[in-house]
Amino acid sequence: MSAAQTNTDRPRPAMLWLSENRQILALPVMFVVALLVFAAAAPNFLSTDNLTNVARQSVYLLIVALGQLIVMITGGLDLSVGSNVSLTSVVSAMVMATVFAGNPDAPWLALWSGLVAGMAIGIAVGLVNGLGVTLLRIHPFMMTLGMSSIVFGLTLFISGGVPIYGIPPLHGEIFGFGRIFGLPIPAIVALFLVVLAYATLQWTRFGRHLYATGGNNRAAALSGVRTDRVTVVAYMMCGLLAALSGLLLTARLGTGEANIGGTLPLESIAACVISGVSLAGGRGRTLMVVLGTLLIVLVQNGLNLMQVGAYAQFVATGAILIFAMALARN
Amino acid sequence: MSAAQTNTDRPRPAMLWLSENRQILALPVMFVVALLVFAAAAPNFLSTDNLTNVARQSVYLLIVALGQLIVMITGGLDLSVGSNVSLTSVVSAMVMATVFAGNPDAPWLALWSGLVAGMAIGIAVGLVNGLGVTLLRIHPFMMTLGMSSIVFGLTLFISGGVPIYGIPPLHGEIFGFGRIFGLPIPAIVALFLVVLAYATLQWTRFGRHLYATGGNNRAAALSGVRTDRVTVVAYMMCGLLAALSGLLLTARLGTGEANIGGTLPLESIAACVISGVSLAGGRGRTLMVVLGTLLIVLVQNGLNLMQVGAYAQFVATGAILIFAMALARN
Amino acid sequence: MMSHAVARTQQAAPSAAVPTLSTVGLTKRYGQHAALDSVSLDFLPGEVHVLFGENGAGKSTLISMIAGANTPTEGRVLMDGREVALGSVSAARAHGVRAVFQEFSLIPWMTVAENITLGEEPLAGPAPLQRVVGFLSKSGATAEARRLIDDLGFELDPRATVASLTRGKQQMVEICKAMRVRPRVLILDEPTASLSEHDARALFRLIRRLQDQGTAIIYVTHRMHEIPLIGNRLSVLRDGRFIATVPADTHEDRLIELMTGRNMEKVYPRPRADLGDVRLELRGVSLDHKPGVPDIEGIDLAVRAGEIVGIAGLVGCGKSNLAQACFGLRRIVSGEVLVDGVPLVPRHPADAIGRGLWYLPSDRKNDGLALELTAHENMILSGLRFGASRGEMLKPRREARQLSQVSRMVEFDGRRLGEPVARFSGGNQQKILLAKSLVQDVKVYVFDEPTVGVDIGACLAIYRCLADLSARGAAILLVSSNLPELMGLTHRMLVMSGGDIVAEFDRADYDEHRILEQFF
Amino acid sequence: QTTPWYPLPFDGKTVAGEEGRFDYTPLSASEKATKPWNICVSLPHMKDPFFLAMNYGMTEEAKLLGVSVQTFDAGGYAQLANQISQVENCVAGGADAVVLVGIAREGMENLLSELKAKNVPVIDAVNGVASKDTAARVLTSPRDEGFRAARYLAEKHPAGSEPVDIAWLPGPAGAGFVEAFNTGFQEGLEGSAVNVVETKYGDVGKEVQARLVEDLLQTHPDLDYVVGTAVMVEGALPLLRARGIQDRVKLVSIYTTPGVYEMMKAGQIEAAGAAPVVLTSRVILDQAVRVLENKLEYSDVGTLGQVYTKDTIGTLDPLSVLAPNGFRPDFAFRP
Ligand SMILES: Nc1ncnc2c1ncn2[C@@H]1O[C@H](COP(=O)(O)OP(=O)(O)OP(=O)(O)O)[C@@H](O)[C@H]1O
Ligand SMILES: Nc1ncnc2c1ncn2[C@@H]1O[C@H](COP(=O)(O)OP(=O)(O)OP(=O)(O)O)[C@@H](O)[C@H]1O
Ligand SMILES: [Mg+2]
Ligand SMILES: [Mg+2]
Repeated sequence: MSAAQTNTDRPRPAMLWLSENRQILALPVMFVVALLVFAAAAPNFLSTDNLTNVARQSVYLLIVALGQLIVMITGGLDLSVGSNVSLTSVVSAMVMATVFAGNPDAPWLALWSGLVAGMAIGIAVGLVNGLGVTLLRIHPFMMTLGMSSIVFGLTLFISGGVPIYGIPPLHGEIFGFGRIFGLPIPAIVALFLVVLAYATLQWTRFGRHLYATGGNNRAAALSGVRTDRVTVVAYMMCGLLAALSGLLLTARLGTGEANIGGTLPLESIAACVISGVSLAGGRGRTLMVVLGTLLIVLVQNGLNLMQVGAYAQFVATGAILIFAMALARN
Repeated sequence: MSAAQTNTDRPRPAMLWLSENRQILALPVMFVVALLVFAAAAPNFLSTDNLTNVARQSVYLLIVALGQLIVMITGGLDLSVGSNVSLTSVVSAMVMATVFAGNPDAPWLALWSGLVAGMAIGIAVGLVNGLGVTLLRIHPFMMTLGMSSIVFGLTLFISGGVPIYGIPPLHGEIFGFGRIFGLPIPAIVALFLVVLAYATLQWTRFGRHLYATGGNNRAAALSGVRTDRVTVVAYMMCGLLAALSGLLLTARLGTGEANIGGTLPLESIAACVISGVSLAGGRGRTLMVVLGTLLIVLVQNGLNLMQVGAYAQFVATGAILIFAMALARN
Repeated sequence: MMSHAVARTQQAAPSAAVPTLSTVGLTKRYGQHAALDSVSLDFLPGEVHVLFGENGAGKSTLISMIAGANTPTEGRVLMDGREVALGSVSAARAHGVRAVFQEFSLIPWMTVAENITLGEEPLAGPAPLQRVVGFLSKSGATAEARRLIDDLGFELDPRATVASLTRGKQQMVEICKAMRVRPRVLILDEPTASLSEHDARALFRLIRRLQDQGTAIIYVTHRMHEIPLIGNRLSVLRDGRFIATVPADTHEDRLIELMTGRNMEKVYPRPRADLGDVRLELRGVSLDHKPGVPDIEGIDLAVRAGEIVGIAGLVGCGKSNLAQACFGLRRIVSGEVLVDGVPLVPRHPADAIGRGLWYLPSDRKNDGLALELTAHENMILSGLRFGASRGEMLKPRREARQLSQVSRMVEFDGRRLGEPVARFSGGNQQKILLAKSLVQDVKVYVFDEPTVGVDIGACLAIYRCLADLSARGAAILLVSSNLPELMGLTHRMLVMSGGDIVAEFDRADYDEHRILEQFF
Repeated sequence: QTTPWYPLPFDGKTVAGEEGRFDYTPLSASEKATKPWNICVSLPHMKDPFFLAMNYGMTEEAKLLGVSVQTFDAGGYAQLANQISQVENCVAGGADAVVLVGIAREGMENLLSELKAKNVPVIDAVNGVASKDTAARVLTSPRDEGFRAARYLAEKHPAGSEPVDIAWLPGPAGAGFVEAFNTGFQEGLEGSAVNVVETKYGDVGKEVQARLVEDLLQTHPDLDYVVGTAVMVEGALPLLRARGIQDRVKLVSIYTTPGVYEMMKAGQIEAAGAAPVVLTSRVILDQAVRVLENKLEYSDVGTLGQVYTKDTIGTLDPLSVLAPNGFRPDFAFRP
């Protein structure tokens, strides 16, 4: 093995093609296999009802994963997405509740002010992360870890550790359980964001600069790319996406919650890495991340429907992740 | 014509010295400042009683952080240390309990068999991680994340989710609360391991190979370093250290617990990164990691003594981490 | 050739003209140490101004500040007599200053086209839209890249991934990047370091064209034979200080004297006459096919103890791959490599080294050095298994002794052993890489471009090292795109083209033109 | 509130060892503490209404008694080691007595024996620990809460009656209180027509629990009850309503949160257990002071919880179970 490793110097086109396509093939294969297995093992796994469930359940992780992807392409990572979700949830809920209480006849007003507040928060958190990483040159791991601790503290301060009630039902009716042409609205939102992310990364100059920054920061700078600016914007985007996920989650739960999203940071990073996003930066595909996220959620859902016990689920999930990586390795 | 004449590169510009030592100075400074602040704000902070507490409390994180350091020098990281601690705790406790029940008059036998079992487990987990990272070339993040999930599942299986008791009190008396010359034995063990780690990293060829592997894997391989072997051993060492920490923790708790060490992975990585260990590999100093760990524990302890509320503690801890990194940046 | 160069320097641009760009007391300090010490230079339109100096003299530092990649501690930069702020690369570009940096600024996972257009991507759609969202125009980029490549007459595929190119080809990409728009000031920091003669000439032709269009060109090189070919004036830096500006056709020995502050004439050590028996042998070696790599098939080659065999050829002719094959880095599908007559089938480089082989890679950054580690740690690494350590325990004193010794051999400042490699100038990094291979004595050395970017003084020292090695009975295979060096050092020279050995010359009948003919 | 909360009936044991049902009357009824004791409270965490209510109750009582209360948040049920460290820290910080809501039954022996040696009295509160080195015990143990909820169902569907299917979601696998919930629950169901079709563990985050319920409804479309943590209930109700099955699938919470309380009053959920957390906390603090002042009357106090339904919920005084809306925890209360 070691021989093979050293044999291949910087991969030549063929290898590239193969390894990349290995990446590209591995996931879908895994995906299909998983589908088949679960379909066989759990009767109502393929019921539209359950599939809509999976779709809806994936939304929140997926949106966060998109943000994580953008940051990871620049060679960073964001451990604060979890607390970011909690904070946006709590704050937006509070704003909605107060505004709604103020004038109960104008739920829309409450709704919008809540949404705006939430997004503002998310962007702000991202901004701080970005500045810490670029201006202070703190390693993203520590910067975002520290931020997540700070943000979570703030969340608890604000919420006092209890859920925030009293948000207009409208919120839940639309963004929680609403449907358009039978499609759950959260899923539609997610789909829209996926398209947006794809377009940005693949078709725009900013996207190109993201990849360049992550691929080789100094080189990009020497080529006239304003890498710091790009990085900051990336973190802000990630923050915004986390916030959106938080808002949708709030709509779904009907309350502002401090205790949500604890597992999001690691899960979202996992969703990216499993999709071939490099922690070293410079590489990562939107659609693969979608697939990776779906796989993760699908596995959990499938195992639940197979009535696999909690203990076994830990083992199974871990094993499947590793297996997927082993297949997709390059 | 000596080198001096013919080479225009001046030796050691002061700036270099500074920027290098900025790293080295920042932490101690932070450390002293923290000490002073807490001493001023919390009366009995400097009481021997409290300081022994700090010493005892740091032990477990410190030992794990040493393992993390070794792995991170190779450019990897180990997210499975937490579950590794749980598993060793549960398994060793079971072994001790059964052996002890078998022959209650020979607690030493029980003790040793338990210790051996625990270490074996730890090394095994490390081995699997190492093989996954080298043979299957799975990114350490995913490999160890998956493993941590698997290992935790196994822990729950084995323990059935309940604590394991019936381990010989001897264990606690020695490794939990025992003292030699007034020094808590756990602290002594940790000290010993620190010295060992330091010697290995600084004075042995293996240590050099670790740094080389992390510094530039391919270059190391071309220089005849069997980087894969080195990496695997590194993960095994990390596993062993985690296991030792788990054993000491078990001694302290008097039972085998599945629910310990949940925060160890991130905390240990933080302890390393804050001490200037590079996530890219190739850099990291043992003594700095000791300092970093102490700082983290000290801050928690100090905030407790200052009667800072839990919510505020989240904020404070995060802020301090970030501040330390901002100081130490190079 | 020479005459032509002289002719050029005759009609050197009139120094009366307003300098396009000039530096005034430009200084860069790293702590106490001044990498560049108040240097004032004028760069005239239509002039090729050569910067010359030892490794670490401050050439790249000077350049990086003009190109906006580095901020001066003191001093100003004037363009057309007016002071300008070149705070960032893009700012410098806005003033028409473009540079080929010594350390490549390429994104490995992007294609050649994407790299060439990076930072100034051609956009699609109408102008107003472009201002809102910059949608990339893929076709635009590819076309642009093609134009430049053809313009320069390089062999490059715009769609190839940069990571998959050799240093030489990556160098070409770098050059294309700088030629994007016709610059007012073009900076070339050792552009030919890993180019072969032929490709270098393509570059020269282009430089002349720009010159005639009035571009001011700043040219850094350690290859002395290029200077008269291309330069008008030449400025020497030493210790970061400005020494003198002289006409480019000044005699080599004089230049070396200016550069080093002592006179030594440039002589290659005589290769030793008596040769031992065959140490390294390739019998009908064929490598597995790799796209982009010309197939290497049925190569026969033997290097005897004490012999230095050179391999010359164009960029991409396969010389590095052949070198790698000798060391077991490429899978061999048929034929075999023998060391002292015993077949070598290494599963890991360690095996090859164990069998007494050593390979010096051409790609310093990726295959050669750990930039974060100190020079010391890098140099000693492989030595550890050759008695630099007692079993597992290190022997610091012994290491120190050994390293100060090799440092002297490659003229590396032993007092800087403790510094991270990343802080050294390009040439000094190359010296560290070389020192690495001299720490232990082995039977067979395979050197791929060992003197890239190393200054003449140090080169001579390195040549002496190679001579020593061969004198001590080592067999040396020397892959180089520096023809004079090959002709000076080697007993025999093999010319590769398209993956085959197309010609073999004995030292007796070395002749630049006849050799060059074989390149195609 | 105007009407005093005491005398509070409870099951327990006097220091003399006599067991039975007694009425509890706190010191604060007649006097203040003789000095401003430092009492240190160690909670598993402060991230949900249950522990918020505890903080409320204790600070209220501390006001009356004039003692200071410092509260520690161990950071969650996976933080045993941290809880131990925090207790050590606050003792080092000069606490006179410790109120310990143990993360785990086991694993405290060494710590508590140490504290005993330092003669810092420890009140074993709420969850209960195995160690015998505690000065007094005041429990509303999760085991009982599980048991009560189960009894409610068992009595509603006694053996022989038409069997009902329920799903049981006690919380995260392996956490001490969850195992306690579980044992109590299983015990309570014995000899009934209730059949647990599936037990699902999962973190007590609303989105996690909601997801589990969603998946459960896939596997068992015709469930009769979903029973579990309040977080689960709060998360599940919107789902059921979105599916329009909130009447067919009934929700039972084994403890009460503001959300659950509101849902009960709105008649949206079947039943919820409620322990007088606030009052218990008052008792806990009172006991701590009694221990310090050698006025202990009862060594064991088990406050009486009860399961409320939409019909009986009116009789419940929320301030005996929950902190008032907008209450912010006070981690370092000084009189
Ligand atoms: N980041 C840095 N920190 C400290 N010293 C530096 C740094 N970068 C360069 N130097 C020093 O500045 C001096 C000049 O380096 P420079 O790269 O300009 O030399 P050079 O003339 O380009 O050499 P070469 O011909 O090898 O490229 C060297 O002594 C180098 O060690
Ligand atoms: N790592 C690689 N991946 C893909 N193709 C490569 C790689 N290295 C070399 N090649 C291709 O193989 C051909 C021969 O490579 P090789 O390095 O042997 O040529 P070379 O003569 O050494 O070129 P250079 O002088 O630039 O090193 C070149 O066309 C190059 O494009
Ligand atoms: Mg240079
Ligand atoms: Mg080459």
